[in-house]
Amino acid sequence: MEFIGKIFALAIAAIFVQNFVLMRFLGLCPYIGVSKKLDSALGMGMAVIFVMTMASTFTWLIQNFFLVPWKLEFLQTIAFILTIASLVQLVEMIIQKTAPSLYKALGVFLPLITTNCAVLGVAILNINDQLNFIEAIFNGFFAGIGFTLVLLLMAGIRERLEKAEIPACMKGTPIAMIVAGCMALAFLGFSGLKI
Amino acid sequence: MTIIIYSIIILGSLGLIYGLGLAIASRKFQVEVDPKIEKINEILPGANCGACGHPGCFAYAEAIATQGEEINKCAPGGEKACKAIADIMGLKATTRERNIAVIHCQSGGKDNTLLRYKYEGISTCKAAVLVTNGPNMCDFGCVFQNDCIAACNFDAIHLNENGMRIIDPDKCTGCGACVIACPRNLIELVPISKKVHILCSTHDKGAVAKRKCGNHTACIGCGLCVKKCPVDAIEMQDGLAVINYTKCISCGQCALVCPTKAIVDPLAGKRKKAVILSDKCIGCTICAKKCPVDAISGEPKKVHKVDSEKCIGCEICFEVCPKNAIEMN
Amino acid sequence: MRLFQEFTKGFVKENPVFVMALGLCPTLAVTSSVENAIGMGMAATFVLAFSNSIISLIKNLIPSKIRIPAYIVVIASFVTIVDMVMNAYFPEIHKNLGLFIPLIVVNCIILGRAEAFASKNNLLRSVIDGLGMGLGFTLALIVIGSIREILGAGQLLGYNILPATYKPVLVAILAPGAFLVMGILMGLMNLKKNK
Amino acid sequence: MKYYLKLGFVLLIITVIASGILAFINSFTEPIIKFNEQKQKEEARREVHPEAASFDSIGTINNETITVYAARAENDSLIGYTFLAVKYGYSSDVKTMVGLRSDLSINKIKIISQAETPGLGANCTKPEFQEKFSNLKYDNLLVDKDGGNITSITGATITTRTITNSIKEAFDNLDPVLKNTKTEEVTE
Repeated sequence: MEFIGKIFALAIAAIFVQNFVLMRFLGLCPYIGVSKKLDSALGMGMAVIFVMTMASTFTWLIQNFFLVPWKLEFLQTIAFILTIASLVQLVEMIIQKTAPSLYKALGVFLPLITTNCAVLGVAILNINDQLNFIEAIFNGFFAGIGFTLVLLLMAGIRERLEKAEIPACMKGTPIAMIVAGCMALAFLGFSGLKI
Repeated sequence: MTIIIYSIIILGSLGLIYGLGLAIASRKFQVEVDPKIEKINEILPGANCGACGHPGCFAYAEAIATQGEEINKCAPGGEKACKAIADIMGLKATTRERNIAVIHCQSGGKDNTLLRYKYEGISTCKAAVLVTNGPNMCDFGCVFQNDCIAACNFDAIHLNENGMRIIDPDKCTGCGACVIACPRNLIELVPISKKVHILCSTHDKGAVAKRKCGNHTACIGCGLCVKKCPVDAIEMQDGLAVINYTKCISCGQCALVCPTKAIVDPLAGKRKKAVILSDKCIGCTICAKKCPVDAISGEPKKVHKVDSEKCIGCEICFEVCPKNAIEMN
Repeated sequence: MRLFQEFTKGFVKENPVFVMALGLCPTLAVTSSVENAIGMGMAATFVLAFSNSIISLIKNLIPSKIRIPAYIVVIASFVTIVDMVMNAYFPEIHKNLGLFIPLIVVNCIILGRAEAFASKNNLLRSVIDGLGMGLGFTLALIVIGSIREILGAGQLLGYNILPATYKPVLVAILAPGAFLVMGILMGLMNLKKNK
Repeated sequence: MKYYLKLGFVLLIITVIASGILAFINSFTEPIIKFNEQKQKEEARREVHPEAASFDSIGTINNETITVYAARAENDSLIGYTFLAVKYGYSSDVKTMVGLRSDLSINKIKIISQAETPGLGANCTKPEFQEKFSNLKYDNLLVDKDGGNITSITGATITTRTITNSIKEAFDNLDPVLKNTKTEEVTE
């Protein structure tokens, strides 16, 4: 039972309390870039969840079976990002071959994910917080959901913003930043929450 | 020292595994994408505007390479793209004239629209038209909420000081986004060489139309232009004169006779008259046959002459003359 | 002189942060104080300049299929060097920047400049461009950092410059403040450009 | 086949060169980093026990999470104990270095690392708050809200309670470790 509690605590932390986009400032470039339309945001969200979960799994294995036994922690950054880049390129090829229709909806986002700070961020955080293997996978998964949740909220708001009366100089990214600021204020309310 | 060796072994093996993995994967998961599609896709501007009728450039490229789609349908790409695709596909590039958008309405500005009520709802034409069929008196006129400007992703439509929508011919790529966006279907894609347009779309009866139009330039369906047109390019459709641009030679005669100035001819008065150069003319009589107003006279094999009163400056003879013996001045 | 223009274009005209909206993750996260901002800016400039130069040298040796992993290994090694040096010689700044030094690897500016610029130009041009972009990035960080530090803590570089009666606007230091300050700055930048 | 080797080989070379350089530089910076960490810990301990000359670890408690050090003056007489208490506060782990006198009353405490909300929880690093804990005994380690006499920082009760509890938790099972030092003292 205690295990489920820990996972639930991880979920609340990754999605609300320490949301990856609004509180930890990770994954902002795609967050501002892709959130113009709801369907592209959903596509990006799914791709990010998938890649984050895979990345958390592989990077945890590499850290604890390759780097730690030979005391090569300083290689952590290079090993992780190499894994993530190759993983994304591999996933892109597999999806392009096996599910062309999914690739059409998702394809354009995959190369974008390699430069997404959130993926590498969650990989490193899994190690810094000394999570075990199962927790690392769940943390990656919930971080992805947190990212997607905020991305969808943002896409919804920005679609309505198109019709709103905004001064010319604020159109586009500036107003997106202000909206993100308000959302961050709202998420600040969660920070006292502790399971 | 051992740390350096360990790190080289570990990272080296990681690099090797990923290198081999990607190489094998790229071979095994080789998707036979026709290289032609990729090359064509690179040439297309990538605006995904849909002017070619396909959802996005990649789909159009695929259609060209696999279903033998026409290669000149890319409006934003224009001739440049068309020629490049032709080289790839090995076809002859049939150049097609560039289209630009024309708004068939002269009201819709601040001081040339009669309003039934002051509209303060959602500022889009689609919404305005839903409310008692638009705020302006004329049921066919422009509701001036600028959906066309919002739709244009080439920034070709701007508002002038009176709030009228002006289309910039250089920027307009004829992608047709505004045609779809206008709920009143006022916008039509017209070849750029055709200058004369009927800028009204009302099907109301003459007197009613004139009264409702803020600009008083409504088409009252009198039919004078139909009779006057030398090439019969205008026809009456349910009380509204409509130009058939394939026949139209932009001679501007219709604009002269239109009683309410519904037809606008930007070249009025600026047209030049045709003059036949006696030394070059070989009397082949092609110009005489082609002239819509029979302004050219002369026997075969003899030097021909142009009657400058009759000549309407449509430049057809100038274009067809094989010896370019005709000058416009 | 063309090269000088190449160098200064990164400052205002093509400022990576304000104009191109790249590298937002570190920009918002690290600018809670000017000292951290300078630290991150210098680290990023170092990595940018060196990785651009190396990439422009080896660009034609690498087959296109593994272009991204190869570039990433080069960038990651420079980032690890910076991480180690900073950890050894500037421990407090390293502690403040914390997670965001390894994240320089996935910083959109660096991979973006490497892909877009360094892989197409010779050594000198790409180093100049790297330095220009890096300093432009640092400039932006310092601007945002100073605003947030003055508003949020009434201090600049640790010295309080505002009278003690000034009640610091705490939100400027927190996450929402970063978004709002960034949004307003981008708006002003557009205003200046449109005029 | 050649295509596979070419790709794999190129990546291999790059990673080998990169890792070689990194390992080489690491051999320089590693000792310095270790030294810095050690020095920082040493300083923190010296701060809570200014008069102590040396510290030697005498055991670990709370299933090895906290190591307890005995603070000894020059003549090796026992002055007190120090340990590092860690607990998750409002939004981050709060690490507190605690210095106890030999009669188990708190000599001084010092917050070493925290990332609580700036301006609220973060004020716990201020000396006037840390002095409140000086010469408190185990039983009056209670925050004012829970009936104790430690006045919590304005707007940061959670942080204050975390620090207090982290010290209290260490106290609870300090006895087994102290026992063997006591006996050691007796045997001396």
